[in-house]
Amino acid sequence: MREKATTLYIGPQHPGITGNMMVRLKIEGDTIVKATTEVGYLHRAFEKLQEKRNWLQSFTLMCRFCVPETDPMEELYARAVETIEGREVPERAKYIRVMVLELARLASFMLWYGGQNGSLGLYTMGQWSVGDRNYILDLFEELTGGRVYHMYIWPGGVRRDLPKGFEQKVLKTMDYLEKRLDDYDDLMFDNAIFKKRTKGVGIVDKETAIEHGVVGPVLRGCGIRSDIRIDDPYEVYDKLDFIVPTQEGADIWARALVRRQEARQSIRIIRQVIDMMPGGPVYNKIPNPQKWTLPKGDAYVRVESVRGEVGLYAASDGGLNPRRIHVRGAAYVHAITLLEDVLVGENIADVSAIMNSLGTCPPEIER
Amino acid sequence: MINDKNSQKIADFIKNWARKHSIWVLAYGTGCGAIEIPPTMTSRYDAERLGVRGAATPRQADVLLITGYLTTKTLKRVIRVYEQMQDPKYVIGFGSCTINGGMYYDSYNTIKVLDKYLPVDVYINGCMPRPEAVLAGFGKLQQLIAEGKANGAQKYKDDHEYYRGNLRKIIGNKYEMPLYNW
Amino acid sequence: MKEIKADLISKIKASFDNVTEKDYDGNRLDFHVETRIIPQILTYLKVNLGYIHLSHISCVDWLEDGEFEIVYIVWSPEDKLKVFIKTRIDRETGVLPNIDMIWRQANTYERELKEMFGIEVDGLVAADEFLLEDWEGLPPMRRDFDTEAYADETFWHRPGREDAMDVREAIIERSREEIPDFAKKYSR
Amino acid sequence: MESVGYYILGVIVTIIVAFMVGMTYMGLSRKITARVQNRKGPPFYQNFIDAFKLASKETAIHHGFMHHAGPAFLMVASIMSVLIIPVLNDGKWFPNLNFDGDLIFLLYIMVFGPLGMALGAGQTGNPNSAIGVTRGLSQMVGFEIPWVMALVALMMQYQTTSLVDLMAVQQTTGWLMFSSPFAFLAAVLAMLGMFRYSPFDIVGAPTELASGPVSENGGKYLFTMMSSGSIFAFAKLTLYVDLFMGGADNLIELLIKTFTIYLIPMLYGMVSPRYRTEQAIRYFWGWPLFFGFLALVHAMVF
Repeated sequence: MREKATTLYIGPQHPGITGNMMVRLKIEGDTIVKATTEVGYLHRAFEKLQEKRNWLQSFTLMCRFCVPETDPMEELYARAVETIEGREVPERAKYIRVMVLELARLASFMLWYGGQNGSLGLYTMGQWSVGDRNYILDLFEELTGGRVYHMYIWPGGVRRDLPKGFEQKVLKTMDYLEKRLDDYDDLMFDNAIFKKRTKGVGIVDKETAIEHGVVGPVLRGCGIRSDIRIDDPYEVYDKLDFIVPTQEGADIWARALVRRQEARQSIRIIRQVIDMMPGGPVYNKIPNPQKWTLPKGDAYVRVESVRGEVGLYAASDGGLNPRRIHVRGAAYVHAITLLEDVLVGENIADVSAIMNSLGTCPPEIER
Repeated sequence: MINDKNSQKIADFIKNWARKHSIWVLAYGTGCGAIEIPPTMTSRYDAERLGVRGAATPRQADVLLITGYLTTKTLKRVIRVYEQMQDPKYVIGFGSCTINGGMYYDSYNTIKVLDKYLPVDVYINGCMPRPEAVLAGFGKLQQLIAEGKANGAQKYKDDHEYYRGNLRKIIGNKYEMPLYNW
Repeated sequence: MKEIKADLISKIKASFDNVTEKDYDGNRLDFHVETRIIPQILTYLKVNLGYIHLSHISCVDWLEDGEFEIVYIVWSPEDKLKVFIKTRIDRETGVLPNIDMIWRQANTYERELKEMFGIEVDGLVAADEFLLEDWEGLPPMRRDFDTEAYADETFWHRPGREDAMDVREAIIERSREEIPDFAKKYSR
Repeated sequence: MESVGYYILGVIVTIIVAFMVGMTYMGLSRKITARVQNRKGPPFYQNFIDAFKLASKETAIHHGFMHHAGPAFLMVASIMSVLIIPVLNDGKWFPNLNFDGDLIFLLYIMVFGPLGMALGAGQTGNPNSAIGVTRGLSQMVGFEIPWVMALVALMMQYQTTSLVDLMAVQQTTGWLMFSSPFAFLAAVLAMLGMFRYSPFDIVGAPTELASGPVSENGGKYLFTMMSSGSIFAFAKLTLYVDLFMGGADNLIELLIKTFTIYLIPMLYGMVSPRYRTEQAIRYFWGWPLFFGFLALVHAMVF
């Protein structure tokens, strides 16, 4: 019998891929019958390198784990170290951390707006949102000195206090972005073709979601209300008032709706945090990093990033260097087993859209 | 008359001028530097006004932008991609990790010096380089092209043994690289 | 939280032998168990007690003890409790039971354990290679694998990094200049 | 003798004008798209630079004869169609080779280019090309039907198969756009597909198929395709103006009219994601086909 299926490689060099990875598709006509992901193109061996660095040096590697959203990684590391050591964080630093984390979430949402629509051919959206994302990066630049890598949330608090008048700038940017988000809605969510392309595509139902350990917007898109910020609250999230949106559709459209609401919730949280921000110190000084040892022990902390739950397992043997740092990215489960299962039966035209919707972020898988 | 030196010069000048103002960058985010490429292409920095735009496949591209560290696994693909590109072609190394390994200097899986494997025309340093730096890198490349000095592809042809030998040292004998027939 | 933990401990202890627990502040509880009962205890936690989310599988290489410590972290959305299941296996001969029929995503973790630590997983069906390609020699995440030596041997280094340990000192040494006052303010 | 020389000169002028206009329009579309997207955008002559650069690139790929011939087919088809379509109402500067029944010939020749391209793309061995070609052809089936129906309606209504006759009719009765509105609607909707802007750009959708049929083509091949594409665009736009907007008396009028038509697919494309192939076909077999039927009925009744 003649083999009807042909093999199509998406990636690693491909405009539609969400990073440097590869999906090998077996297709019959336009339908995918088998999908295999191949990762490892970005394996830099962070976790090995961190064993060779001391506790502060390995912190600078931390934010490079996942580029679209670097602050949750710093937060993870800082909190893991604080948990092992029992170090207190000043109250003001906690609020600043939440603000930075939410700004990072918002920036990442803007990137997602671009990616999701770019994968469906609506390039105008990407140009708008990625352009507007610069305003958030400007804030980061003023606060931390860097656009992408901040190294701001570090063990013991944050690196420095807010500059003068920073809060007003943040609020002004939030006002602008809120207006822009409405524009995005006009272009994207009121778009009949976008609706047609995304409804009923890339379905992750509840059973699959639980079986695969799905997290974040993908889980909320199938109707399960789960958010680390509420379930396992960290910093000051338990004092804040925000909604965790859910949708029932379980397809790309539902996940898009979830993210759309979440972006607005982020703005709401940032406003609240600035309103409630207490005074005081921001940094509980760590000892000389060259001699800084942590007690023997381990910790597992989690943060809600845009793609979902990101966890970090840190183990210390009482020495100068970490014994083991192990990051569990949200994409780690989404991009391999889940993607392989979800892609079966879909049209090849939707591969890129599904990948964007699931939030596959290769650097996070490979580390 | 056509092949006479002066007219050749004029033809080269015009060709280089066109090449300078039309730089198609291959859409291949090899590393984390890929995150600063969308801002470079979009509204605030808008590289398209300088003639820089993306190309989907290596056949159509002029510039291979190595955005950051290269793992050995990616290196093989990058070199295949580079060899599929058509002359004239240029390589831009982006980020500290392409220059000297950056913070991955002791990693077992990333290369440290890009120009051992590919002829790099322009390096952009920084971790992460800002979009302004990227634009400045493209400006430098344009300048080199206009002066006719961006001849990395020629270097690759001349010293092909050297580049391939360096690659072979890393990837061992297991992985078969196809022959480069240009 | 106290009651939930006590309840969980009693239930686990009633069902399995040789389990020692360790309590922590907050929503964390550790169980040290034998390797062979890992699938049973995880199934029990998932099916009977509502720990439906496998959050993480990690591995720590305790070279001094000659053992790997495998950590399974499960989470219950109802109890809001993180449960760590820890087990130790021998570095050379240890075999881990496969749990990817309980949680599908465990497959990925096990592939990584196999490749990065060289841990055999009993009955794992997956491609040989995960992150590395054509890797020969010691699995890289083992502690006795020296990444720096490997990198020195395999790759070229551009000269000029040797004195980059502290940039400020290097600058002073090179140019015989003092750190300017404005820079001193930011140096911790 | 004189007339032959005049014809040859006229043909060359026509091709050059078509090339220049088509390229400029594409450049303008890039500029306008950029303005919509909040950025400055490339200069309007950027496409000429790109084309020149592509032409000056070396090409060292060989995939067999059809791969080389594919772009040539496209070029031939574009030039044929631009020569048959009358550029201006009086053929003084732009002599054309039109004859009775040229509308039917046009229908064929406009399909010929993509078919040749399909042959060429098939031989490159790149799966992206092959899939892109299949999509292109199936999408063509979608928009060709309303387009043919619109043309047939016009032919039936005015009892002619000659473009020049149709243009002559419009000199007396006014624009066909108003006298046979359904044919116009069907044709305009079909045009959206013909120009392959979003939402009907799945043929070369970058995020799915790299760049579809042209994946393996760079350098001179891409230059040939680009220039034949711009000539073809000019031909199509002129055809629309000739058919429905009464032709043009001078170049300025032609440019205004063609650019107005060109704006429709361009602006629509800026705000639309792309349809999948079967969705696109379903779209064309919805309202456009309905208008095509109405046009036929209209033609039969009047």
